[in-house]
Amino acid sequence: MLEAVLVGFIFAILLVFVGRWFRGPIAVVSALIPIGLFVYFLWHIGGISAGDVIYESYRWIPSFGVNLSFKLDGLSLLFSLMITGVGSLVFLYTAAYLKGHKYLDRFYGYLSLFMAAMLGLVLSDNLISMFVFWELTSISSFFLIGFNNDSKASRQSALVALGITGLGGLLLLGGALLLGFISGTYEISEMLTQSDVITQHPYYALAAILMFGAAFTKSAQFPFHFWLPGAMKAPTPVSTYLHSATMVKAGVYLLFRFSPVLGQTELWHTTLISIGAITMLYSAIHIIFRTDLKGILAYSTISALGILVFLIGIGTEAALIAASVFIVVHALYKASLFLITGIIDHETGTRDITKLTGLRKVLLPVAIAGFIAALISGGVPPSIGFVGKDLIYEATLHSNNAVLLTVLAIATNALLFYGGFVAGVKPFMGQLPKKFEKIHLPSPLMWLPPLIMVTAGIIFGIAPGLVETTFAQPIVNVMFTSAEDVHLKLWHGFNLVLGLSALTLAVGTILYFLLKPTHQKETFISQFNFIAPKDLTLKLSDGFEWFGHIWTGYFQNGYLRHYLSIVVGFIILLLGYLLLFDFDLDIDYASLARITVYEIAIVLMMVIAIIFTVFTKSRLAAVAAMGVVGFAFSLFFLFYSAPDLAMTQFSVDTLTVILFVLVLYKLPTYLKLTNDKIRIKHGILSLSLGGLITILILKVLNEPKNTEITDFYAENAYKLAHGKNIVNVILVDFRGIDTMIEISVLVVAALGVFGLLKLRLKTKDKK
Amino acid sequence: MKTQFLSNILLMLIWVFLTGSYTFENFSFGFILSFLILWIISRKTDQNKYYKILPRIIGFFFFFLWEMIKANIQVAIEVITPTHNMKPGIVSVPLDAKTDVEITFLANLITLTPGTLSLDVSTDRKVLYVHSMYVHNKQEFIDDIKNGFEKRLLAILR
Amino acid sequence: MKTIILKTASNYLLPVLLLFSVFILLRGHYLPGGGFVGGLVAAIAFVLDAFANGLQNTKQVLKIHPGFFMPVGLAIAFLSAISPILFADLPLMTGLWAHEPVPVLGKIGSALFFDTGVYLVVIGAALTIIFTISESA
Amino acid sequence: MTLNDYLYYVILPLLSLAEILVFIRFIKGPSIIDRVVALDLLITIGIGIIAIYSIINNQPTFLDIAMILALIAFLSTVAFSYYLEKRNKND
Amino acid sequence: MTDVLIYIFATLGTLFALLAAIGIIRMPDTYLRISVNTKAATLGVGLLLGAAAVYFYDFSVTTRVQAIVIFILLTAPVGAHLIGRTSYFLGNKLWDGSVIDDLKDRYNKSTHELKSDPEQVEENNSKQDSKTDRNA
Amino acid sequence: MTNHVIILPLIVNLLFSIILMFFWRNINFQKLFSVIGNAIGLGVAIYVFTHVYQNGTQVVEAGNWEAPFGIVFVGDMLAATLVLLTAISGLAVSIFSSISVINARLRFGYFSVFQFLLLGLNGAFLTGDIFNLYVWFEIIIISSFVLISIGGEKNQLEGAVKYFALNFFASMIFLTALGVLYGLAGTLNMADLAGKVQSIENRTLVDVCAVLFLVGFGIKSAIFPLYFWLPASYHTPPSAVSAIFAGLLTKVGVYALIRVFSMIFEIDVFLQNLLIGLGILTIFSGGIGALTHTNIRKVFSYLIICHIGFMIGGLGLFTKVALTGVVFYLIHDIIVKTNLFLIAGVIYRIKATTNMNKIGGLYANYPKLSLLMAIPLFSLVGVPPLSGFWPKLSLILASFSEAQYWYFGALIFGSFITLFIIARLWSKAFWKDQPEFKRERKFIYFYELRPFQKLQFIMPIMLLTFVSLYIGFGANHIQELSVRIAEEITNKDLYIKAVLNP
Amino acid sequence: MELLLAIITGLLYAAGIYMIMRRSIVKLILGIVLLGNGVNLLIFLLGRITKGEPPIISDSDKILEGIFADPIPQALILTAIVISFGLQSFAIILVKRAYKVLKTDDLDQLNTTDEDS
Ligand code: NA
Ligand code: NA
Repeated sequence: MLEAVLVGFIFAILLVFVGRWFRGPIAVVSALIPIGLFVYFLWHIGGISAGDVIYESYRWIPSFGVNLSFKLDGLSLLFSLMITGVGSLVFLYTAAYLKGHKYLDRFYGYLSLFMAAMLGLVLSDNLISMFVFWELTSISSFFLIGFNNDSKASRQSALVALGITGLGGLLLLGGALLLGFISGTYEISEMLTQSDVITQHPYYALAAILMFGAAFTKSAQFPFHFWLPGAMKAPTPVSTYLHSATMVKAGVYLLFRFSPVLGQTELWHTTLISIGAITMLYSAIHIIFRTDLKGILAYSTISALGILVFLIGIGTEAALIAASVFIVVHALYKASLFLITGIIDHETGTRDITKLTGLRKVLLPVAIAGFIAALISGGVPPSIGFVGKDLIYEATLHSNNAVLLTVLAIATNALLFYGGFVAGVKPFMGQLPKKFEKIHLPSPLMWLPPLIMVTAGIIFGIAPGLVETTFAQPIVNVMFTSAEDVHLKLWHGFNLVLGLSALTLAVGTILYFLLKPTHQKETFISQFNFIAPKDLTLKLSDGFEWFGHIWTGYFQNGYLRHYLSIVVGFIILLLGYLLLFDFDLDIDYASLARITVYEIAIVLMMVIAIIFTVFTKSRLAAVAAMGVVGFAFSLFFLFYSAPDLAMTQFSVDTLTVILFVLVLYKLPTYLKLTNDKIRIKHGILSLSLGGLITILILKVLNEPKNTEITDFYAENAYKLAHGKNIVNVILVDFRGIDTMIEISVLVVAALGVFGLLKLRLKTKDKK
Repeated sequence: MKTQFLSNILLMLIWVFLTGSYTFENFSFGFILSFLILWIISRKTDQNKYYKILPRIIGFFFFFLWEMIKANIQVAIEVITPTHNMKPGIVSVPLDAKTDVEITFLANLITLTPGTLSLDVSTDRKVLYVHSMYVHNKQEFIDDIKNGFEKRLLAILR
Repeated sequence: MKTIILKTASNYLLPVLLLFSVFILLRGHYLPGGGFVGGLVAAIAFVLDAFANGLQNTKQVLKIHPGFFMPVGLAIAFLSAISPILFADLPLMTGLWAHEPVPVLGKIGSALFFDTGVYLVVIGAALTIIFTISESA
Repeated sequence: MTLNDYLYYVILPLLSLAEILVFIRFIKGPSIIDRVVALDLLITIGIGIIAIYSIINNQPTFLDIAMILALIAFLSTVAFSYYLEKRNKND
Repeated sequence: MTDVLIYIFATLGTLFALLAAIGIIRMPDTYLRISVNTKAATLGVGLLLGAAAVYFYDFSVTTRVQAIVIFILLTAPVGAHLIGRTSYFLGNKLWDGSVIDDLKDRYNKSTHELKSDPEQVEENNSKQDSKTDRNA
Repeated sequence: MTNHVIILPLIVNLLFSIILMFFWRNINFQKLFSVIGNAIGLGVAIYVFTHVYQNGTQVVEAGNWEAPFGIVFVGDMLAATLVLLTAISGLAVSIFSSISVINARLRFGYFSVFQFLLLGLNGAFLTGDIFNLYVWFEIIIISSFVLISIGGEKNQLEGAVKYFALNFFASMIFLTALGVLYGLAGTLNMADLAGKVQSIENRTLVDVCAVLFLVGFGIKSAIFPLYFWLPASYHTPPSAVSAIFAGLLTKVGVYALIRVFSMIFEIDVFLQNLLIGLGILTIFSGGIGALTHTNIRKVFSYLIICHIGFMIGGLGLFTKVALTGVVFYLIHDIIVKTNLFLIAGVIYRIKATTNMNKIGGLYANYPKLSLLMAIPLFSLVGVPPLSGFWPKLSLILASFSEAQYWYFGALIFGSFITLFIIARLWSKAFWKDQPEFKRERKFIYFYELRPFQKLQFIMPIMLLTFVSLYIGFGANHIQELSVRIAEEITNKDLYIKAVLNP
Repeated sequence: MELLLAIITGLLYAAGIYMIMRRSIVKLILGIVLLGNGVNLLIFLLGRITKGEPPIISDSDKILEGIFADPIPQALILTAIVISFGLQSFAIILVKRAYKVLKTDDLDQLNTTDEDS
C-alpha cells in the first residue's frame, strides 16, 4: 500500500522537473495512475469482503511512535475506491477540460499530490501519519482552489478554505496527540481496543471536541461550512474531486473511523446529531436561493455531508449502513453533476441557472447523464439513491428521537431532490436560446466520465447486492465487533419507509415545479449575510486584525523610551514581587554603615555629580560631571583595594571624555524636552528600579560568601602562574579566554566605528 | 644626532628610575627600548645643546624655588584674606626667547610661579601674553620677567 | 590647536608616555598594570600628540595605520593562546614558562606575550576609534 | 597621636574638605572653563590624597595610580580646550 | 626624624591644597582661578608626594615620586595655558578690578591667530559678540 | 593526548577573522577566504558533532586549570548540535553575503566581523562558565551592532539605535545577574554553580537572580514584553545580516535560558508560571504582530518572536518531552529562519521591495524558485512532514501531560496564525499579479545577474532547504538527538560529573 | 559604607535608566555610561569590599594570606569596563552618524522603522 500512496507523490515531484512534457495532449497519460490504483484496489475487494484486513507497517519515526502503517479494511477500501475511481474520471476529464492550459502540468501535479495524500489519509492506521496526510490534503486543496491565482476571488477563497481546514487540522493534531497520550499508542487499531479507557478518561471530552473540530471544519459542517461554496472558485475538476467526492468526506471518514473508539457516548450522539441536522437543513434551504450551478451543488454537498454526520451521530448499525451507502450515492451523483456543470460552463461560458435552458438539443449525452444523476440524487428508483434514502429513513425511524429526526430528514431530502433536478435536469429542458445553438458536444473525455458514474448508480440500484458485499458489510464489520449481516434491497415491500420515500419524491417534485431559481431570491437571502457564519467569521477576523493593530500599535509604537519603560516596568514588577512580597529587611545595618570622612567626601561628590549629570542643561557640563563620577570611582576603587581597577577606570574615562568631546560639537544642544508628566513617570520608574537594586544589594550582602575559588587563586597565583598581581594573573591566565574575547570586542568595535564613519553608500543598490 | 643620543640616554635613565632596577641588563634594555621609541616617533626637531647645563640648572632650580615660595605666600594671603587687594591684568611681554623649547620653558615657568599665568604666545612668537594678579606697573612687571626667568633660562638653553 | 607650548610639551610627553606605557605593560604580572592600561596610556600619548601636532603628523609618526595594530596584536594573543596546543599538547591558554628567569622581565612566559597582544590591540582599537572620529569631525 | 592617626584624622579630612570646596566650584561653574579647571584640580588634589593613603596603608603600589592620574588627567583638559576652541572657531 | 619630615611635608602640602581649593572658590574670575590652582596645587601635591617618598624611603618609590612630580610640573602649566586661552576665546570676561588687558582684540576670531601688536588686528573683530558656553 | 576537539570551531573562527583582517581591502580574497573559512568551519563542526555524539560530553579546561578554577569549555550534545547548526547557517549566509552584500560594505571588514559573530556564537554554546558566557555574548552583540549599522542609511540607523539601546540594556541586566550570582555563590563555573546555588538558603534571592537572567536573556531572545528591538531593526540591514540574526541571535538567548534554567536554577512553580505565561504572550504578540504587517521581512521578524514563545513555554514546562520539543524546535527554527531571510533577500533582488502589497507574480515568473521557497515557508508553518511539524508533537504532548491548556491553546493559535500568514504571503507575493511596477534605476535586478551570480543567490537557500527537508523527513534522527539532549538537560549530573570530576 | 554604596549603585541605575529614556540621543549615551558604572559598582560591592588590602602578593611572599580583597570581581569588572568602553565608543559614533543622516537628535523622531512599509 505504501507504493500506492507514494506513486502520486513521486509523480507530482517528477512533474516539477519534467512538467513541460505534460502540458500537451500527452497529459491524459497521467490518468493511468489513478486508473492503475483503482484496479489495484478493485483487486482487493474479494479479500476484504471475505473479511480480510490487509495491514502493512513501516517504521518512520519510531521515537515518536509514528509509523507508516496502512490498513485496508472495508472502510478504507470504500474510500480508496472512491478516491481512485472518481480520480480516474477526473484525470481524464481534466485532460479535455483544461486542454492547452499553460499550467496543465501543475494542475496534474496538485491533483496527484492530493490523490496520494487522500489515499494516505484513509489508509493510515497511525493517527499521526493520518494527520500528516490530512494536512497535505488541505495544502493541495489550497493550491487547487487558488489555481486561477490571477483572480483575487480565487486567492481569497483559497485562503479562507485553508484557514478553516488548517485550523481543523491543528485541532486534529491536538486530538490525535491527546488520544495518543491517553491510550499510549497512535495506532488506530490499538486504540480500538482501549475504547473504554478513552471514553472514561477525564480528557475524553476534550479529545472528542478536538476531533469534532477537525471533522466539522474539513467536512464543512455548520458553522464552518462557508469555505466550501467559496472553494467553488477552483476549476470544476477540483470541485468535483476534492470538494464533493473525496476531501470533504475526510471529516466524515474520521468520524466513521473513530466512532468505535469515541462513540457511544452522550456527547458523541448529541453533538453529531445536532450539528449534522443543522447543517443538512440549513444548507438544503440555501439551495433554493442560489442561481449559480456550482453554488447549488456546493450547498447540496454541504447538506449531504450534514446527513452523513447526522447518521454517524445516530450511530446505530442501520444508521452506519445508511451512511456508508449514502457516501457512495453522493459521490456518484454529485461528482457527475459537477462534471456536467463543468461541461455546461465550458461550452456556454455561464453557470447561471436562470440563463441555461434547452441544452439537451446540443449536449444530449450530457443531458442523459444529468437526468440520471438527478434521479439518483432524488432517490428515485431504481437508482442506488433510492436505496440510500430508504436506509436513511430506516435509521431515523429507529432512533431515539424518531419523529423529529425523520421530519428533518424528509425536509432535507426533498430539498436535495429539488437541488438535484435543478442542477441535473433544468438546464436541459425547455427552449434552447439562440446563442447556444452553435454549441458542439465536447470530447468524450468530458462527457463519458459523468455518464459512467451515473450508469454505475443505476447498476448498483438494480443490484444492491454489489454494494452490500463490496463495502456495506465490510464497513459494518469494521464498526461493530458483532455485526449483523447486511441485506440491501431495492424493494422492501409497502411499509412506512416506502411511504416516506414517496412523500419525499412528491414534495421534491412540487418544489421543483413551484420554486424557480431567480436572482431576486439570491438578492433576498444576501440581506441576511450579516448574520451568516461567513460574515460573522470574517468580521471576527477583521475585528481580530483591528485588535492586532491596536495591540501592536501600543507595544511597538516606535518610541525607544516606551520600549524601555515597558522593559523596566516588567523588571520592577518581578523584582518588586519577589523582594517586597515577604518584606523582611533584616539587614545588619551597623556593619554596612561604617564610614569615614574622606569616604563621605567621595560619596557626596559622586551623588551630586550623578544628579548634576542628569539634570544639567549643558551637555559639556554633563560630560565633565561624568569625568567627576569616573574620578570618584577611581578613588573609590583605590580605597577598596583595587588599584588595577582604579587605573583602568581612570584611563577609560579619560578616553571616553575625549570621545564625547570629539563627537559632541557636531551634535546639537539639548532642546526638546519631554513633558513633565512623562518625566515624572520615568523618574518614578527609574527610582523604583534603583531602589530595588539597592535592596537587592543589601540582601545579598547579608548572605555568607563562598571563597573557595578566591582562596585557590591566592594560593596558586605565584606558585603555578608565576605572577604576583592576582588580578592580572586572572586576566592573562586563569581567565585568559575572557581577555582574548574582550580584546576581540574592542577590535570589532573599532572596525565598526571605522566602517560607520568612513563608509558612504552612494547608490540605491544596497542589499 | 647629538640631540637624539641625549634624548635616548635621558629616556634610558627615566626607564631605570621607573623600574628601580639598577642592573646592567636593565640599562641596556632601557637603552634599546628608548632607541626603539625614538626611532618610531622620529621627526625633524630642532637641535638642542644638552651639555654644560648642569650647574646652571641647579642654580636655576633654587632661583625658581625661591620665586615660588615668595609668590605662594603672596597668593595665600590674597586668597585667605576676605578682601581682594590684587590688580590683575593681561600683559604682553616681548620675547627674546626664540625656539619652541625656549618659549615653552619660559611660559611654563611663568605659569608655575604663583600669581602669573602664560595665556598664549603670539603667532609670530614675538610676544608672550601673561595674566598676572599684580600688575602695579606694566613695565616693571615685564622687566622682572625678562631679567629674572628669561635671562637665566636662556643661559641654560643656549 | 595652534599653540607652540602644547606642541613642544607634547614632543617631550610622547616618548615619556610611551616608555611609561611599556613599563605599565611589563610590570602588570607583578604589580598593578598590564596590557590593557598600558595600551590605553600609549594610545593616549598618541592622541595627545594628535591634539598638539595635528592628526596627519601623528599618523606620519606612527608610519602604519593604527588599525594594523589590531590584527597584529590579536594574532600575537591568539598564537600565545594556541601555542600550548601546537607545541606541548596542553589545553588552550595554558601558560608556558621559560625555565630561567630573563633579566629585566623576570620569569618569562606566554602570559607576557598574551598581554603584549592585548597591549597592541588596545592601542590599535583606541587609536582607530579616536582618529577616525577626528578625521570625520 | 601617631603619624598614622594624624594623617588619618587630620590630613585626609582636610584634603577631603579641599575636594569638596573644589567640587562646589565645579557645580557652580558658571563657565564650562571653570568646571574643567575644577575637574583638573580635583584630580590633582586626588593625587595628594592617594599619596597620603598609600602611607596610611603602607602600600607603595598606590602611587602608581597617582602616576596614571598625573599623566593623563591633563588630557581631559586638552580635549575640552580643543573642543571649545574648535566649536568657537567654526561658528 | 623622618616622621617630623613627613609631618611637615604632609601639613604644608595639605595647606597648599586647601589654599588652591579656597582660591578656586574665592577668586573672582576664571583666569585668577586658573592661576591660583596651577601653582598652589602643584606645590601642595608635590609636598604630599614628598611625604610619601620620605615615608617609604625606598629608591624605587622615590624615583616614582620624582617622575610624578616632573609629570605634574610639565603638564600643569601647559594645561593652564590651554584652558586659559580657550577661556579668552570663549569671551570669559576679566574681573572688574582688572587693570590692563593687552590681549583685547588681538585674536583673529576666525583663524585664532594671535597678533603681537595692536596695529595688526583687523577691525572686523570688534563687532563680534563674546560668547559663553551656549549650552549653559 | 589531550583532546582539543571541541574548541576547534573557536580556533577556526578566530583564525579566519584575523586572516581576513590582514587582507583588509582585497575583497575577492575576502569573499573566497570567508567561504573557505566557513566551509572548514562546517567540516570542523561536523567533526565536533560526531566526536561528541560518539564519545559523550567533552570538556576542555582552558589554561589547564582544573574546574572550577579556570574557564572550561563543555561540549555536550546540545552545544555540539548548535555549533553544527551555526556552521551550516554560517556557510550559507557567507555564500549569500559574497553576492548580495555590496562591495562597499565588504570593504569595511564585513567578513571579519561576520567571523567574529560566529566565533561569539560558538563560544557561547561551548563555554561552561557563566561570566565567560557574558563575554561571548558581548562579542556577539558588538558584531551584530556593527553588522546592523554599517553603511547605514536612514532606517538602518534608526533600527540600529533601538537595537543597540535595548541590547545594551540586556547586557547590563545580565551583568547585574552575574554580580548577584557571584555575590551569592562565589563561583562562575556553571557546573560548580549547580551545586552551590542549591545550597543557598535564601531562595528569594535565588529567584531574583533567576529572574534577572530571565530578563537579560529574555531581551536577547525577544520574548514578551522585551522584544521591541527586534521588529524595529531586523528588517533594516542587508538580508544576509538579518538572516544570520534571525537564525541564531535570538536562539542563543534561548540557548542561554535553557542552560541557566537547567544547570543553575531549578524551575519552581513561580518560574514555571512565569515562563509559560510569557511564552503564551510571546506567541500571541508575535503572531498578531505578523498578522498586521505587510513587509515580508517584518512579518518574518514577528514570526521569530511568535516561535520563540513556543520554546519559552516549552522550557517552562521543563519535562523531558517538552524539552525534546524545545530542542527540536530550536534545531528546525535556526535553519528555517535563516533561510526565510535569505529568501526575503532574493525577493528583494527580484522586485526591489519586500512589501508584499507591492509585489506579485513570483510564481508565474519563477516557478521553480517559488517551489524551492515554498519548502522553507511551509516548513515554518509546520506542514507535516516538514521540519516545523515534529517538535510541535512533543510540545503539545507536554502541554497535555502538564495540563497546561492555555499553552496548548497558544501553540494552536501560533501554528494557525503562522499558517494563515504564510498562506497569505504566498497568495500575495507569489500568486497575485505584479501590481504596477516602476523600475528602480541603478538597481541590478535578479534577472540581470550572470548565471553564476544567480547560483550564488540560490545555492545557500538550496543548502538550507535541503537541511530542512532532512530535519523533516529524517525526523527520527533529530528526534532521537533531541531526546538525548533533553535527557542531558534534565539530568544535569552528567554535565556536572563531566566537568568537575574528569 | 556598603549601605551608602548600595544607595549610590541604586542611584546610578536610576540615573542611567532615566537618561536612556530621554529624547536626546546624547542623553542616551550618558545614560549608558552611568548604567555601566552602576553595574560595575554592583559587582564590586557584591564581591564584598575590603579596604586597603589589594590582592597583590608582596615581594617577599609566595602566597597571599590574611585579609585581602577578592580579585575575581576586580578581574570581572576590568573585563566589563573594557567591553563597555568598546560598546560605548561604538554607541557614541552610532549616535553621531545617526544624527548626521537622520538630521535629528530626537529619539522620538526615530520611529519610522516601526511603521509598516
Ligand atoms: Na586586560
Ligand atoms: Na594558563
